[in-house]
Order: sequence, then C-alpha cells, then structure tokens
Amino acid sequence: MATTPFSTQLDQIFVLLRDWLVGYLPAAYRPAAGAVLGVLGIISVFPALFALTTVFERKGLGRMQNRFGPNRVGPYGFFQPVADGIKALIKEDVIPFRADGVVHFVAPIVLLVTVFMGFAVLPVGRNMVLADMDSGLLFFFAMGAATELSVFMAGWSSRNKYSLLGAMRGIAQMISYEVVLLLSAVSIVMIGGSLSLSKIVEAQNSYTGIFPHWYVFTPWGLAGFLMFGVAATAETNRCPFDLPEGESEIVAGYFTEYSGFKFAIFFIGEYLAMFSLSGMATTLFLGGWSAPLSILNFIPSWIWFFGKVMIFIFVFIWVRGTLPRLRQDQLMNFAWKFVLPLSLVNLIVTALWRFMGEGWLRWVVSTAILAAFYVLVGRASFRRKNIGLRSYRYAE
Amino acid sequence: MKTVEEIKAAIEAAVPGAGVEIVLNPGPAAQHSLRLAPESALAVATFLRDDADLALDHLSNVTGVDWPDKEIAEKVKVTRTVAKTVDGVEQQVEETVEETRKRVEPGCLEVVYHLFSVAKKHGPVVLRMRTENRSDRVELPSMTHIWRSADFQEREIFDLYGVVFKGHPDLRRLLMWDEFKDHPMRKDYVEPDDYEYEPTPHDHVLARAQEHQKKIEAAGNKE
Amino acid sequence: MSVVFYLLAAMTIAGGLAAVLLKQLVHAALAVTVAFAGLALLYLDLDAQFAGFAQILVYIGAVTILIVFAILLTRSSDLPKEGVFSGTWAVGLMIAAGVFAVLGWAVLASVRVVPQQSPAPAVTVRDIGNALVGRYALPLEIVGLLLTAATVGAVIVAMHEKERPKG
Amino acid sequence: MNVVDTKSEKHEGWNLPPAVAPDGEGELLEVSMGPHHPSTHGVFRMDVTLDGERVIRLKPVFGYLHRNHEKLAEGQTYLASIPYTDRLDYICSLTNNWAYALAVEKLAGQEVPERAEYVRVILGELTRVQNHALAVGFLLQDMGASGTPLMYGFREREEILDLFETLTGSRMMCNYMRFGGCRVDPTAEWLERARKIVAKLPKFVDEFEALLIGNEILIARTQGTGILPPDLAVNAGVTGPVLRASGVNYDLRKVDRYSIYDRFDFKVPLGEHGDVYDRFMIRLLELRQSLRILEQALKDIPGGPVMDPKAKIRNFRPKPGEAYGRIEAPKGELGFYLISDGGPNPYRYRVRPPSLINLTILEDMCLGQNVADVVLILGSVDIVLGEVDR
Amino acid sequence: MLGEGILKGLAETAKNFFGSYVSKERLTTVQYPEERIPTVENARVFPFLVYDGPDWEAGLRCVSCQICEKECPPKCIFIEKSKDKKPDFVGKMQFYPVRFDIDTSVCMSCQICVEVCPFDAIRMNTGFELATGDRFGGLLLDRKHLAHSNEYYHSIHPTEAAEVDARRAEEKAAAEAKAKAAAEAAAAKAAAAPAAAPAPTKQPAEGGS
Amino acid sequence: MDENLKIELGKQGIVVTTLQELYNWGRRSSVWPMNFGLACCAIEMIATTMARYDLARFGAEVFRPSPRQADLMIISGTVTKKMAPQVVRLYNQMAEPRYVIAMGACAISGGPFKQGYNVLKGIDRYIPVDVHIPGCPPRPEALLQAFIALQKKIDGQHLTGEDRPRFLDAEAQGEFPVPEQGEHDLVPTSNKGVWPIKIQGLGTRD
Amino acid sequence: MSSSPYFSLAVLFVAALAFGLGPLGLAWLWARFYSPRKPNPTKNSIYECGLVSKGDAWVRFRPAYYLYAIIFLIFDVEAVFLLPFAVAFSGLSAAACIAMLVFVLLLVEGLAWAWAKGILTWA
Amino acid sequence: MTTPLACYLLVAALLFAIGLAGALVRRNAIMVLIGIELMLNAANLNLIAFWRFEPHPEALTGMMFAIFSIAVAAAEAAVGLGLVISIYRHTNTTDLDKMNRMKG
Ligand code: SF4
Ligand code: SF4
Ligand code: SF4
Repeated sequence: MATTPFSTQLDQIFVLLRDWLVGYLPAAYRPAAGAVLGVLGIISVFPALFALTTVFERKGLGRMQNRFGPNRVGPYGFFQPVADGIKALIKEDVIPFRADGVVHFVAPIVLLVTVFMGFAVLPVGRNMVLADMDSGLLFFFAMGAATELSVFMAGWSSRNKYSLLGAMRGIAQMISYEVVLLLSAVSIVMIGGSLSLSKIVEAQNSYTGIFPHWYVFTPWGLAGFLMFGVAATAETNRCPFDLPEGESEIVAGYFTEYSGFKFAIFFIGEYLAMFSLSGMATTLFLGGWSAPLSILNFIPSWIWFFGKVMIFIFVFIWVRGTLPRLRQDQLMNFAWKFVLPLSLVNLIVTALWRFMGEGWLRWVVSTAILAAFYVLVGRASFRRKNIGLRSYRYAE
Repeated sequence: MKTVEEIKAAIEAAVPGAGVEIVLNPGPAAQHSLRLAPESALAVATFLRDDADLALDHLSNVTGVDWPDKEIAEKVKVTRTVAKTVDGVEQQVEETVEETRKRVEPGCLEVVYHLFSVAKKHGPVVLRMRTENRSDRVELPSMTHIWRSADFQEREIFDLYGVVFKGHPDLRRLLMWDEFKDHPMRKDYVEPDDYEYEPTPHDHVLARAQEHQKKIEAAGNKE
Repeated sequence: MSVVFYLLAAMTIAGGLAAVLLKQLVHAALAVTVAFAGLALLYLDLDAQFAGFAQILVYIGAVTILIVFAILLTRSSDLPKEGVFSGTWAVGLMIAAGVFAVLGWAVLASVRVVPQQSPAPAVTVRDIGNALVGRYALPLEIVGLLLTAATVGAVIVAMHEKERPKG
Repeated sequence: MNVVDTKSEKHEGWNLPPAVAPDGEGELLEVSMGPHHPSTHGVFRMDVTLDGERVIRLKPVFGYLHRNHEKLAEGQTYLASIPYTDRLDYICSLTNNWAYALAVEKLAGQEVPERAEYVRVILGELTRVQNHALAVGFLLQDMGASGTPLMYGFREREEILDLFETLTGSRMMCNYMRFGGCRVDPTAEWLERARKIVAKLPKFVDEFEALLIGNEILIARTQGTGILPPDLAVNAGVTGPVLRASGVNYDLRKVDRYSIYDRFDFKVPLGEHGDVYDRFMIRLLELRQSLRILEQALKDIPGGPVMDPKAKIRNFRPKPGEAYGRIEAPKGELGFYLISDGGPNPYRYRVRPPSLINLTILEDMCLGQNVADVVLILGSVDIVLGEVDR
Repeated sequence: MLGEGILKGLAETAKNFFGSYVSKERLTTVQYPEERIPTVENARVFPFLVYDGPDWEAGLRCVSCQICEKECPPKCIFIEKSKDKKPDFVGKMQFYPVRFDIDTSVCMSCQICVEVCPFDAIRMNTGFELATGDRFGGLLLDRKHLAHSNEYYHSIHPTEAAEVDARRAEEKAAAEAKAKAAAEAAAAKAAAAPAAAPAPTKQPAEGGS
Repeated sequence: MDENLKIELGKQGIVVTTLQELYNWGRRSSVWPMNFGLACCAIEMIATTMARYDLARFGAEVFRPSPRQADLMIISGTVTKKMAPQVVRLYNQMAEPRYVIAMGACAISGGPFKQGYNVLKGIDRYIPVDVHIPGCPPRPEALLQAFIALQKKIDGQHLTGEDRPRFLDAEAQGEFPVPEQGEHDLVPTSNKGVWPIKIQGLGTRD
Repeated sequence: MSSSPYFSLAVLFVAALAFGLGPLGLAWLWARFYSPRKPNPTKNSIYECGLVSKGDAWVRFRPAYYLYAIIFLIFDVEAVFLLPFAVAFSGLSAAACIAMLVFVLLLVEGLAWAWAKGILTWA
Repeated sequence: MTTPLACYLLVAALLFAIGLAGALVRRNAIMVLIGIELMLNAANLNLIAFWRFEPHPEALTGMMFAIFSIAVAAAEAAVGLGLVISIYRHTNTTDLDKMNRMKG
C-alpha cells in the first residue's frame, strides 16, 4: 500500500476505507459487510446530493431570475432542505376517503425503491460499483421501467381527476422515451461490447494524446448523447417535459393528493431518478469516472464522476429556468416521430462506423447521415404545420 | 356618420313599422339615442348591422338600467316636485305627499346598447329598449344572435336586473350563484344582514347594523 | 440457498394467488406484477441473469402497463355488481386442481430421473447475442415477424377501424 | 359580413353532457378548472368537458370576484368611484382612471389642460407597457416556464411602478386622475427619471424577444392554437390586442383620437392568423410602439397646470344626461357609461369590461383543442378578474 | 435550424445567471428586513391626524367637520364631534373630535379624505409594517394612535408639509391682521365692547386639492 | 407565562424543548404557500415572490398548487360570497399544520367592498387567521413583514401544554364547516367557532 | 452467495425500503404523539379546484394510450434482442449483422405502418 | 445452490394451476388474460429451470427458448388485451358471462 502513489490512494480512498473497516471482521462476513458499506454509501450520498441539489436548483433559478433564492435558513440557505425535511415529517398525512389506501401508500415506496436500485450498477469511481453485473445496463433499464408502475399507482389510487390525468400522461411519456433511452444506449453497447457498466467505462478510459476516447466525441455518440439527454429529461419529468405534473393544467399531476413525507418521497424519487440517469449518461457517453484529459488523471475518479453528474444537473436546472413546456401530443410526436427514428438511424450509423474501419471517411459519412436526417426531419415537421418565425404588418 | 334623425329615417325606410323613437340626451355629451320597440327590435338591429352605410358591426356595451315604480302625486298643493327629466323619464321623487291622490307610475327595466362600427370606424349609436314593467313582463328580445358580444352582457343583466332575454341561447346567472334569488342591481334591492362587526358605521350602515343588532338580541332573548 | 428459493417461491405463488383472488382488478394487476417480479428473481436464482432482467423489463415495464391501460380503458376498475367469479367457477377450480395434481405427480414421479445441478454455467450476454444471430437467427426473424404482426394485429383490433374525424 | 351563427348545437342543452365522446372512444371527463387553479389568472372557472385531452365543451363560470363595483358606485359620489376604478383591472389602474375621468368629462362637458393630457398619455402608455410585459410573462407561465419570463416582466414592471409610486403615492392603486385633469403635477425630476427608464426599456424588450420569440417550443405550442377569425372577433365585440391579432385594424387611439393621440407618430401592428402566437407578438410589438409614444410625449410635454381650475372635486353634480366614454385600455376597449340625474351620485354607472367581453369567444377558440392549450388561450386573451367580474 | 431559438433563450438565461454575480442590474433583490427601498415622498398607506405643538390632544388640527367621513369611499372613518369648542390655530373656536376612528382593515389608502379635508388635518402616513395577529384590537386606530406631530409630517412629506405650513402661516397672519384690524376697528368704535369677535377664517375653495 | 414554561420544562424535560425548537424551526423555515390568488392583492403577492422582493430568500417560494402540500394560505384579495365556500374548502383540504395570512383590507374585513352584496366581510368569519396585513394592497414588503411575523408566531408556539396551537390538540376543531350558498346570502353567515364576535364595537353617534 | 452482486442488490433493496419507510414511520409516530391526524369529510374529500368533486376520476380513457403502449411493448421486446446482439456486435460478421438488421427493419416496418395509419398522432 | 429441480418445477406447476384457475374462474376477460400470462410464465420458469439443470447449459437452448417465449407472451398479451378492448367497445362489458349471454 505504501508503494501506491498518493493520487491512487486518494482515488481509491473509499475502497480502501471499506476494505480497512471490513478487515476487522472474520473473513466469512467480509463480502457481506462490504456490500452493506457500499449500500450505506449509496443511501447516504445520493440523498445528500438531493438535498444539495434542491438548494442549488432554487438558488440557480433565482440567479437566472435576478434574485438570490433561499439564503436565510442556515448559512447561505444551505439548511433549507433540512427544514423542508422536518416540515415534511411533521405534516399531516391526508389520504382521501375515497382513495385506495393501500396502493396510495405503496406507490411512493415503489418509486423510491426502484430508483435506488438503479444506483447499484453505476460505477461512481474506479472499482466503485456496488453490483458489477454482466447485464448491468439491462438491470438499470428494468428498474427504470418499473418506476412507471409507481406513477400509475399514485395517480390511480388518489382517485382524483388531475392525478389520473397526470399519471396517464406520465406513463405515456415515460414509455415513449424509455424506448429512446434504450436504443441510444444500444449503440454504445455495440461499440463498447458489454452490458457491464464498468466495462463500458474502461473502454472509454484511454487517451489519444491527452484526449479521451469518450463516446460523446463520435458522431453517433454525440447524437446518442443528445437523444439520451432529451429522453432522460422526459423520463424524469423535468422541464420542458414536466407535463405529468404540469401545474398550469393539472395542478400537481399524479401526486396532487399526496401530502407530508409521502409527497417528499416523490420529490426525492424524482431527483434521484435524475441523478441516476445523469450518472448513466455520464457512464455511457462521458467516460464515467475517467478524467477528461489524461493529465488530469491524478484527480480522484469519483470526483470526476460526481462533477460530471453535477454538470448534468446544472444543465437540467438551466433548461428548466429557460424553457416552457411542451404539449402532450407534441411530446409524443417528438418521441415517436423524431427521436425514435433518429435513434434507429443512429444504430445503423454505429454499425457503419464499425464496418467502415479507421479513417476520416467514417467521420464524414456518419456525420452527414445524422445531420441530414436531423435537418430534414426537423424542417419537415415545422414545414408541415406551417409554423416558424413570422413578420408582422402595421396599419398606417 | 349619420345623425340620429337620419338613422331613424333609414330604419323606418328599411323596416316598416319599426316604431323607433328618438330619445334626446340633454347633457353635454349629446349622445342621443333611439328607442326601439321590442317587437321590431331584432329586425332593426339586423338592419343596423348589415346596412352598408351604417355597418354597426360592433356592439360594444349593453347596460341594464332600473327605473323603479314611482309615486306621482297629482299636482294638488303641498308637493314640492324636484322631479327632473332625464331622457324623457321622470325621476324618482323623494317627497312627502300627504292627503292628495297618488298614482303609481309603473317603472320599467331598460336595456341600453352602444353600437360602433369597426368597418367604418364611427359610432356610437345608442339603442334602448324597455320592458313593460319590473315584475312579470320583463321580456326583451336577445341580441345575441346578431352580436355575439351581447352574450355575457345580457346574462349579466338577467342576473343583476332580471330582464329575461328571449332567444338567448344560455340564459343563466352570470355573476351570482345559481341558487341566488334576488336581482341585486335593482334600486330596491335590500342587502342581507351581516353587519356583525362594524367599528366605523355610517349613516344607513349604522341604521342597518343597529337594526340587525336588535334582531340578534331579540333572537338571543328568545332562546 | 434454499431459504432464498422458498422466499421467492412464496412471493411468486402469493402474487399469483392474490392476482387471481383479488376483486379489484387494479389490485390484481399489481399482484401479478409481484408474481412476475418473483419469477424474475427465480430466474436470477437459476443464474439466468439476462432472462431475469428481461423478464422485469418486459413484464413489469411493459406488460403490466398494458394490463392497467386495458383496465382503465374498459372501466374495469369498478367492482362489478354481479361478483368477480364466473358462474362456472367450481368447474374451473376443479380443472385447475386436476391439472396441478397431474403436473405435480409428474414432477414428483420423475424426480429421480432429473439430473442434478451442474456448476453455474458461465453464460454471458455475449454468448446469448452470438447465439441469437447464429444458431437462432431464423427464430429471431420469425419472432420479428411475429412481433410485427402482433403490433399490426393488436393495433387494428384495438383501433377497430375507427374513422377518426380529422382535426 | 356573414352572419355568425351562434345557435349552433354547442349552446343547446349545456347541462346534458353526452357520456361518451362523439366517436365512441373513451368516456368524457368533466373537469373544473378553477376557481382555484394555478393558471386561471385568479378566481376564474371553466367547466371543461374532455374527450381524452381534447376539449369538447367549455363553459366559463364568472362571479367569483364579483365585488359589486357598479352597485357601490351608484351609491357614492363621482369622486369616490375613482379609487374603485383602480381595482377594476388592477394591473392597469391608471387607464381605468383615465377611462372613467374621460366619461365623466364627457358627461359634464369638462376640459382638460394640455399638460394633463400629456401626463395621461405618459401614464397610460407606461401602464400599457407593464401590462403587456406581464401578460406575456403570465402567458409563458401558463406554458410552464418556471417563472423566468414572468420574473423579467416583473423586473421591468417594478421600475415602472416606482415611477407610479413616486408620482401618485401608490404602486398599484394610483387613484391619480380626476375629472378635469390629474391630481398632482409631475416634477421635472420625475419626468427625467421617466425618460431614463423609457430609454432603458427597449433593451428589455430585446431581451424578451431573444428569450422567447424564436423558441421552438413556444412556436410549436402557440402557432395555430386558438385561432380567432376576424369576423367572429368583431361580432363578438372583442377588442384590444386580441382583435388586432386577428388582423382587424381597430385601435381606439387611432379611431377615436381621444386625448392627444393624434399628435404622436405610432403604428398599429396587426396579426394575420389570429392565434396565440399572434396575440403574444402583437403585445410585444405594441409595447415597442408604446415606447415610441412615450419618447415623444416625454419630449414634448408642455408646462402649465394639470388640473382644470374650474373643476370641482367635492359637490360635483353633473347636469342630467348620460355619456359613454371609452379608451383603448391595454386589454381592449374600456368604456364607462354614466347616467346622471343631477345628483351627487351617478344614477347608473356601468363599466364595459374588455376582459369579460373578450372572453365571449373563449369557448369557440378552445373547442377541439388540447386542455393544455386552454390555459394558453386564456392566457393569451389576458384577462383580469377584477374587471371580468367587477 | 431546429433548436436555434432554444439555444438563444438558454444564452439569455445564462447571461442573467452569470450577470447576477457581477451586475446590480441583474440582481435586483432588495433584501427586505435589512435593506429597504427608500420611501418616496408621495407614498401613502393609511391616514393620520396632524397635531401642532407638543400636546397631541390639544393640538389636533381636525375640527370634526366630518367631511372626510362623508367622502371616504368605503366609510371607514368614524368621528364623534365634541360638544364644546376650542380655538384653532388662528384662534377661531372650533369643534374637535372626541372620537376619531379609522378602521385600517377597511381603508383603501385612497387619500380622498386628505384631498377633501379643508383644514390640512389629515394626512397620509407611510409606514406599512402593520401586520398583526389581532384583527379587532390592532387594526382599528383611534385618535391617539392616529395623531402624529407636525414634525413627523415634515419628516415624511417634507415638500407638502412645508407648503401646508406656509399656507397656514399666511392664513394665520391674515387672520391675525384681520383680527387686529377688527379689534382696532372695534376699539376705535367702542372701547367698551369686548373684542371677542371671531376671526373669519379663510374658507378653502371647494374641491381644491 | 415564564412560570408556566418552567413547570412545563420540568415536566417534559429538555428533550421536548429541543424537539420543540427543531419542530418550530423546521416549520418556520419551510413555509410553502399555496398557489392561491384572489384579486388585486394577489398581484402584489406575486410581486413579492419576484426578483425585487424575493420571498424565496425565506425558503417560501415553493408555491404548491395543491392544498395538500401547502402550509400557508395567503388570502390575497377579496373573498366574495360566491368564492367563500371554495376558500373554506381549500383551507380544510390543507394538511396540518397550516397557517393563514389575510392579505389586504378585503381579506380582513371586505375592505373597500365590504358594503357590496356579494362580498364577504372578512374571511375570519369562517377560518382562523394567523396574521392580518392591512393595506390596499399591502406593499410587498408588508407581506414580507407579515411573513416574518408569522415565523415569529410559529417560533412562539409550544409543543405541549394548554397553549399549544390548535393543530396539536386532538380535541380542537379540525373541520371548518363550508358555508352553503343560500337564496340571499351565505348560510350560515359565520362560523361561530372561530368568529366569536357577538355584536361589539358597533359605534354609536350618541 | 453473499459475495454475489445479488446480495448487494438485496441489501440495497432493504436499505431503500428502510429509507422510505423509516421517515414515514417517524412521521406516523409524530402524528401519534404530538400532532394528531384529524380526518374529516371535507379535508379528506378529493381536491378539485376548491369545488366539490363531481363524477368519478376512474373513467374510461381513450385507447390512444393503449396503442402507444403496444408499440412500446414491441420495442421493449426488441431491445431485449438488440442488447445481446449489441454486446456481441464487435465480433460478428456482416451476415449476422444483416440478420439483426432484418429483424430491426421488420419492427420498424410495424412502426412505419403505425405512423402511416396515424396511430402516432396523439388525439 | 441446493434447491433441487423438482422444487422449481413444482412452483411452476402450482403457478400454472393458479393461472389456469384464474383464467377459468374469473369473469373478467382481462383477468383471464392475466391468468394466461401466469401460465406462460410458469412454462417459462420450467424452461429456465431445465436449462439450468441440463448437463450443457452452454448450449443455451432453454435460455433462448425462454427469451423467445417472453417475447411471444408479450405479443400475446398485446393482442389479447387489444381484443378485450375491442370487444368492450362493442358490448360495453368485459364480463365474459355477459358477453356469452349477449352472443347467445
Ligand atoms: S384613505 Fe380613503 S379609505 Fe382611507 S380613510 Fe381616507 S378616504 Fe377613507
Ligand atoms: S375633513 Fe379634516 S377637519 Fe374635517 S373631520 Fe375630517 S380630518 Fe377633521
Ligand atoms: S385589499 Fe385592495 S388591493 Fe387587496 S384585493 Fe382588496 S381592493 Fe384589491
């Protein structure tokens, strides 16, 4: 251990810490204890990140809107989430008499559990993944698919029109973008050659000169990345895809009837889903925990991972601060008629990429195909509806 | 734009037997108006809208006015009549008639329409219509089918004044709740008693509050 | 570890039973989800990782959604007045019991014949992929055809040639 | 001009909704939007019948803010009604003041000093600027933007409200105009400050435009949504930016040439499609024209009194008669109809609320649209409940 | 190009986001309890009664003429006239209010009472921090709570107060001159007659603001 | 008061006090208002959340549209008789602990419109109000001040004991009857449970 | 067994469950001891913009949702086949890839058919 | 891994029986489909179990069968539920007994 350089030690500090702690136990219990510690890490880090994000979001939105945002509760307002948590705990739990009590209760739990499970396969740093499975990616998406059920349960059990409308919207939206999410991940798998996320990261963790081999730096990777980003925004019901809770129409969507901590769980679940999808995007396209430049390798890998996730979160907030939301039909059309075909094209481009072999030609061809498709379909969808910028006339 | 007289002539030429009267406005605004007979009102209105010269396509404003019944004392001796004439209508008189014969002149509900032309950019042409009385014969033809803008305004007049517009597609109360019984904009509407806390009462409020207080006290004593 | 197995089996069976017995259709759909999840876990227990996750993805993620949509679209979440079990439920139960008896007997009878478990197979997703476009290429195409046909069929059936008024 | 048939079946039998959508697909869902709804701009309610997400019936329900303005005014002196007019369209109190003052001036045949006219124009146009900024902000809010456009709108509004407050003493309820002039004379510093703020405003409009007009989401959502054909608009008495967005050239500032609007050089923007996007854009363009008027008015404002010395405030009893006065308020034609019986109180006092009458065609615009568009269309009509319900 | 408008919008918000760290214009918040926007001179919240001199009760300018009570649109002023009279600043005998209540839970801050008061007795206050949990005790202001000194008036509305003072001084001078003239005339006429004729005060023009 | 507190402390021990502090701190620092505006005052309420005044600094910018998730109902504007049942129902549907700020003259007493036939003379006839803000409309700062006053009030509340707030008391009224719209007026015209005023404060001129 | 990833997953499952149930339990305890729940018919009625909720929310929805769900299901299944193929892709011959391409195209054909039929137009 | 194959098979058999019972005794067409899904899944479990216990699991036969079976079952569910919806549109019920009565 003494021979390992300091930066590696720092990089592996959590792994070492775990091994050190586990070392006190009899060998038979070590793996189990290790798992428990790993789980503890997940269960504490991401909720903490959630707390932090809510403050950052509120502050960031504030800054975009020329104001401060929360800054009074605790130093710089950073205790705001604590207060919110306490408040949520002590709120009365209202369950409408006509609601389906059991399902109403289970829905938030299901959401939380499925979202948490997604973190199991995310490599948050070198050697830092809770369950490195051969089908990790599939597991991740399987868990993601299960969250739809919780949305349905919440919306249906409340027996509230807004809730049910919100839930139906939510499910329709989530299933549509789920497909895109999967397909854009497939092209990564095609090149990465594994469903194990740590292998995918390893595959990207090499450098040409000082520049990394991240998949986002290829035409198909970039396209996949953008589609993944869009789909992730939709999956997590973030603006501009926040229709299921679009308060201008359906009040608070599927959790209209939730109060107290159950509502908080929905909130947490949504943010955690955002983290896990950001983490997934990072892993698939941005090289996971690998450093952006080879000379920056001395910085611990987990810092890179969380840094990248934070960038995603910033973009989420930024987008939320800027854009109005789409309408249901536009959202569905966008998914099925634009993003999904594009992702299918992307699959083919990826295949071409491999078969064309090294050289500049494949860059040109794949970029051209994707760009042409993007421009043509984008144009066509605007043309057909005859919409676009207008000029105006004046009387007198 | 044509003057009221010209408009009247045009109407009479177009709609025979229209029965249009000119109501002069004595004030400085001098916006004189035309009183229509309810029977021919729709025909006149259609003419006004469709006539190429007038083209009054914009019904801007529909107003209800309440002219309550008023007691007219035949001129005998004591009456100090301060009645003035507004639009040819006798004003309510607050007088103390003693022994003389009095006669009640039935009031009416009036609806006033202000028309403009968007196409020709002129206006206003003011139309008026009156119901026969204020209690049961309160029907007037609805202008909604000629000008959509009358839709909500007529509902409002129905709600607040109680004018029933025949032919209105959806004549419900507009502002008050459906169970409500009164027509609050009428001059004789009495507001409900709820002056339970009135630290700075004034004139009639004071009187009513005290009345209310007495009522409550009486009720309390009974219990 | 058979404890795990018994837990999973219990979960699966309970989910299945609940699905069949619960009156409220949405509850039944949620219960069947539990059964599906239990099955998926059983697959994992059988070292069929890929199949297990695929089971979750397809069944919990998609089939259940389909089922609840169908429930909502047919207003089946209201409890019917006539009761949820068909008039011939006794017969049905008998048949089911009979079938179970036969199957159970078959299993138990052949218990000695079945092979003992071999060490965990080192099957990776890559092998499945190779097999898929290799040995199983034809079935793959057939399944593709089937799925397409199913899409078209299901859509046509559900749409029922409606003349959607434009606009 | 073809006759608009209002006797279509949608008006008949409003209380007997069919249970199933016309095409037999799915059940109808009756939803009340409002009175407490995040995007009904106050306590407005729409009883919406949905077929899936498509609106097949929409009945506005009013009166949740019916504050008896007209009844109160008939029991009060002419003067005492001015502060109440502030509370009609509470975003644009000054134009309400103005319309009322104009009507009373017509009723009593009063003159207004020139400087007062200028001050009125300045304040009226400032009001228009802030109203349109807010209207656009609220529209975007309805569209689900997390407050940013609204915040920018409010940011500029605060500046204008500062001006109002410095002059009139109150941010919103200015109670500033009187029959025969204005209550206080703006000081030279005030005018200077107004000039500065007006000079800054175009930058803000640029920012707004950069943020919004090219946004694909906004374009996709607003274009083709809630189309209002011009003939229906005229027939339904729609006025203001909504009418002009349908391409009808009718701006009372040009038509009536009231006050001193004929002295200013400005243009009236007209829309072509009459959809939500046009209404949104017409507001932004009008905002720019208002800034032009403001520049001119602030440059040319003459000296002199702001109040007709002959005007009476107390014991004001106009001669018997009646008058209808109207102005181009930011939301449309705001008219006041007054009948005087010679007493200290108006015998009949009537407000012609543009917001209410612009809502006449709400159902027509919303039918067949998505629920999400309903709030958008409502937002694009730009109503204020204080005025709708009075 | 699809997405161009969105990018433009994003650039705009980013400009504001980063701008908020450098420019005051992009961070317009005034952190209220600590920082305040200075109150403008014309500001009006609720009315108060002006008194001259040190004793609020004796110095109240209000003569209980009840004009404001009548003109107040929502009728939130309640005045009870005194039975006796006391001299006002020019020495004329006037009634005074024994009770002067303003219900701030009703007052609409319209300033009409101020406009119509012929005696400059009622003016608008500028303090707005009046939130209270006590609806009945806290919001009905009686004359003691309403009374504020002329100095206070000067501190919140300096220009207006100076004008009022100047006018009053003029009136007072005029009244004194008149009284003096009257007194002199009276003295000249008949020294025996007591010179207690009330000085006619100026009746302000009706409707003058 | 102080005596009571001491006895209380002795009884419940220090745990309760810290718990109480934490409880009050949490409630005070995270007051989410309901997205609820009635009239002109609502515009000032919105202005309060906007850049210049920024209610968010207090952690209170999370305007929840659903009453289930909101803590504070800012009654900002005129409550008409047509609206009153809805307001009361919404208040009822909020989860405890819930607070009410009556913003503006209209909400407190009907304000300038109190003589109108359709205007409720103060929302406190039906539901308990924590803070009243006079003014028409109150400036945004006044709302902020009221908000701070509400926080103070929360801070002063006790977890146990006789003077604990209503929502901690199992006995206390939890439902506030929703008035019906009658033929002439609301029925009843007030909720006797929260509107104890018999007839008092009626001024008389002699 | 305990070293297998499933064990970690199980632990995570339990922990997530606890993470959800723990605070809910705490909240329940709090309500039990200090802040009693006070259900009543008004409070526990369905929220509908402040009005009394009329009609039931559990109504029949339009089949449009179902059509999307079908297509989603098909693509989900496709993904199950695509993923192993993608993993093996780097070692596959062109012929194998074409086999997959045919499979994908078959499904795309379904999608295209649906598109042409106007099913992908949200009503 | 000590669980013998028979246990899996028994579970599968039981599940199959439950599914069968569900399909037979429930009136609601959707419930019948749920029952059928359960039966298919039970079969799937058999497939996987046999694959796991066969001497050469590397051959992947059972596994591949299971995966294909999942796909087919999903397609079956889609079509079946589509049918239910379609029938519902005509008969306004999902109750099989009622449907039968209507037919007969
Ligand atoms: S400010 Fe207006 S409402 Fe207030 S007391 Fe004076 S006159 Fe009355
Ligand atoms: S008008 Fe002036 S002097 Fe008269 S009562 Fe009112 S405050 Fe007093
Ligand atoms: S208090 Fe004044 S500002 Fe507020 S709602 Fe009432 S009238 Fe409007």
